[in-house]
Amino acid sequence: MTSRTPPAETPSSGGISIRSVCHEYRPARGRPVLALDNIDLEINDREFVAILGPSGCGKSTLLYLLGGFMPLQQGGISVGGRDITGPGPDRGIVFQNFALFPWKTVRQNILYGLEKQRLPKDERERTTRHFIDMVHLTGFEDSYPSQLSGGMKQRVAIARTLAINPDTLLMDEPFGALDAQTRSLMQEELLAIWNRSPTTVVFVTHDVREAVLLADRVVVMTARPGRVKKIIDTRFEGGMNAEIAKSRPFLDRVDEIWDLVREEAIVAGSAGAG
Amino acid sequence: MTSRTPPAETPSSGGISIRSVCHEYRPARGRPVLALDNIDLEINDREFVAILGPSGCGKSTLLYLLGGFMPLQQGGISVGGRDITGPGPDRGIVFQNFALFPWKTVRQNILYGLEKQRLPKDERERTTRHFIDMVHLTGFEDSYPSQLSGGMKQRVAIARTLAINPDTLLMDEPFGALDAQTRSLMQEELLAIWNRSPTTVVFVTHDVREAVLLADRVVVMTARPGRVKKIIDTRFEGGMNAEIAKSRPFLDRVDEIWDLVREEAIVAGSAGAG
Amino acid sequence: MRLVHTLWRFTPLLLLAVVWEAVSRLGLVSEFALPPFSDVVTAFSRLADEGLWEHTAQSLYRGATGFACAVIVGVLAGVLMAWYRPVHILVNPLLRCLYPMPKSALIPLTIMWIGLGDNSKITLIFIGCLLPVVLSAFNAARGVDQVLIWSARSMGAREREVLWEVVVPAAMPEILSGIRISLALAFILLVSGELIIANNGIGYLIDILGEGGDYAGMFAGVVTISTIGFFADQGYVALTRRILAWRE
Amino acid sequence: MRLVHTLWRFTPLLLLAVVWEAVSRLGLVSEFALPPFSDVVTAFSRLADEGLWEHTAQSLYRGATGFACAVIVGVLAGVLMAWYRPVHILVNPLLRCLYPMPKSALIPLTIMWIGLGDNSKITLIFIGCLLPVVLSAFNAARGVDQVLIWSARSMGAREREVLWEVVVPAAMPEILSGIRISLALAFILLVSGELIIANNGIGYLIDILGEGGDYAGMFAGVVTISTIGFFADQGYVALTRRILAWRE
Repeated sequence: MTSRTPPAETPSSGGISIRSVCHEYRPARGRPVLALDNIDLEINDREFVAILGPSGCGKSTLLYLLGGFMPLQQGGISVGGRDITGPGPDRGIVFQNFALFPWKTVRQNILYGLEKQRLPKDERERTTRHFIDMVHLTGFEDSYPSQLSGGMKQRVAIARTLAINPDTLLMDEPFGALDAQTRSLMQEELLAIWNRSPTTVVFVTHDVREAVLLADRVVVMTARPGRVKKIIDTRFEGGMNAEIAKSRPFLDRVDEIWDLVREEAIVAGSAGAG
Repeated sequence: MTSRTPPAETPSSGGISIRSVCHEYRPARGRPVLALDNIDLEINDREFVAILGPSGCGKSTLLYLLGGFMPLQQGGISVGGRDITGPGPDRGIVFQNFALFPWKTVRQNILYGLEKQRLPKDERERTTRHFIDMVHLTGFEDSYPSQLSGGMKQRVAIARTLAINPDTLLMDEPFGALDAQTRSLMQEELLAIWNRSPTTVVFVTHDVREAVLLADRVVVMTARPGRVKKIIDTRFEGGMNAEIAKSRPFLDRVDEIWDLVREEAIVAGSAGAG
Repeated sequence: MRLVHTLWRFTPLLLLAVVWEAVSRLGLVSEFALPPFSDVVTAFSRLADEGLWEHTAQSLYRGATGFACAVIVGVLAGVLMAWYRPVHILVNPLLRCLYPMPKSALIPLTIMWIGLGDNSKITLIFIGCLLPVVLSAFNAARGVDQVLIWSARSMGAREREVLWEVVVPAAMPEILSGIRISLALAFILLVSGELIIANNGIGYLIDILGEGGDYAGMFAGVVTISTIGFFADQGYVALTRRILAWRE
Repeated sequence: MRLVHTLWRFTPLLLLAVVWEAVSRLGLVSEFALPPFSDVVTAFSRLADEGLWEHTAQSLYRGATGFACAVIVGVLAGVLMAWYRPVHILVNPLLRCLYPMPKSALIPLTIMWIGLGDNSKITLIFIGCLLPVVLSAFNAARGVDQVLIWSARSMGAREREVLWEVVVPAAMPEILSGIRISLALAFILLVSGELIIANNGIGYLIDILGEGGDYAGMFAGVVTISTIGFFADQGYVALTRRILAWRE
């Protein structure tokens, strides 16, 4: 793990502003469920923000609203100063279950987004090669996702998203489907990649340690309906490294946040058979 | 988290002895694959042993051999002094994906094993109620597994296995399918249950921290073919508690084991598209 | 609320009836090709007095008997094949070869073997539906998650208990969807068989009405058996949902 | 090794032929119910000189045309229905009502509409196979994982691109297994239709041979069309495996 302070000289693309966002699910049968209740959140340019909360607290819903996949019911969201109107390549997203196209090889999966950007052919090829190298998948270019391990699939998903060079990276529990060892390795790789070219990141997770390790700030949400319970600064003096991650302040921060999350997890658990 | 030193006065049921066990998978097409290579391991009575290793190192295979689910190809395994010949209620097993009977309610799932033990009806009912209370599922007796969350399903699976009072508990990544928060809560519950009535436990996991937290000894296995790479004592002075888990010796032990596992994970990763 | 919902669901059918009537009455389509819907309704009420129900009952008796036998024998055979490997090794390739055989080619064979009566139709439906049921039960039982079986064994269940208490219920969803395909097949074979040769039954009725030039009557017969097929399927789906209530 | 494996697979069939011959020759079963296998082989070679291939070709032309049209129209209709909600709301209940209709009840209708020629059989197979293909394509396209569609959109794909580049390939496995069911149905309807009324085709041949008392010839006809059905299914499975090579 290396320092994660972003270099200051890269040009700005603006942060994210979430203003009074509410969201209700309306199932075909049964009563509507309020998933998000009046969320206000400002995320700075090039900031790495983690969103933590119990199952069903609306973390993913918030991320999907940021992605523009679902219509905004109430409130406003702007990214880089512009209100969002739908999905777009300015916001790349990485899903928990990878969401690779299983009928495309690793190379074709990464190429797909580049083709949609109408890039010239040789630039597409060059970019694809670059990102395959970056996530250490050289030699697996022509493998199908079904031939890869979970960690490798998630690397392809990250490479595919980074390749279209989004200003904002949305990550929906990207390491939640991986085993503990692979998860640790992927966290390190993500930090390394982010240090090389920092972008604004919104990272949804269940894992307190992962959140503190990766993020500049951690947003803890309440059980359903999801509200912002507390925002905690998790930037450490001298950046993140292996020593910091074993230091008392780091562990105390993890414990502090874990206590907040636990309160909500117990509320969520007792509320029903979630 | 409370002390996990087992009380000495409970009667002994004998440990597990694994002697020169090899196991080969013979797929219908392609070459046979050596999964386990000459495993020797002695596990004491009432000892909590975790087995760690990269994917495909044969951890689960070893557990299935202990369970008697697969025929022993070479070597010997005895549990409580007797050679195993097949599955039996002396060895309870908890699987990663719960393996509950989805067509049975929580109560029926727990009752099933008791019926097979030919216990009298009122004792079955009493035991079932006791274990439902123990894993905090009162009120969900008549729910089907499909109506429960992952953590609740895993609690049913643990209750079902404990209810038949096995001498040995085999656990195959029991918390691997749970989210990080639920996993932490379940680890604490398991420790609490084990402290109340300690049995011999063989616990397969990917998670180094989980292994150090729960186990008396951690067995690190090599990448395929699986051999015992190192056995590390992870019992801490004064038992396990929240403070110990943040102490320097604990974290150093985690790091030490993580370095061992990482070496093997890298070997496993470069060997193919596992 | 529920009533509105139900009515809304039948709107497309009502629309179909209206369009049907209009197309025919306005002469867009020859009356011989498509008798007006109202004529078909009239023919239906006339036929109801002239033995439609007797013919229908006869057909349903044949269909239900053949189908029920195929389900019972098929599920048992499929599950046992999956459980006892030796049976499977011998029978499986045979099944796989016979499975894609056009089931209606059995019609002349069953007639030759058994003649024109009920038993020939029942046998036809039994043999025709048997293979899909056997194969789906076999695949379902083989596909049961290993860990469920291991769980039961480690809790002390014996082989026979594992089969009936674990394998069969775990395979049930897939078995039931295989049976649904056979249910549709039973209707197809029933009607085909009766159209080709029979001296009663709804297929026979459709055949003689068509030959006699009573097209409205023929349509009424076709609509009757189609409606029965529809409700049989709906009933089956409702039954399935009850049996698999645990799936939520 | 491979050869041994292939031979081993055909052992049960060889066994069947031997048992068939023995049962018939030893008089365990009447020769009229089951002509000896060797007689069937003789009849087959005789028929091969007397127009078996012409009849078969005629049947295959009808089957292939109707089936191909059903697949093309059905997949397009199913996918578009799933993609454009208004179409679905109107058409879906209609499809669900017509789907369980016994497809063979179409036989008298197509004869009435189109007559006895090729086109009546082609229409029969087209309509009969259409609904299962439409429904499987519809369900497959609706069941496509939301996140795949979202991924494509967030990478800048337009609606039309999402449909053809994501929804259709993602739905392909389920579409292909729906088509397999229709393939079997096409054979059933083909044989039924030709048995009932036709002046050529393999079903017609089986019918007249049976009526003329040439049971060995009739069996040869049944075995011929069954074998074609078997290889059509095998070929289809092999094709599916090629198309879905990415599934491993």
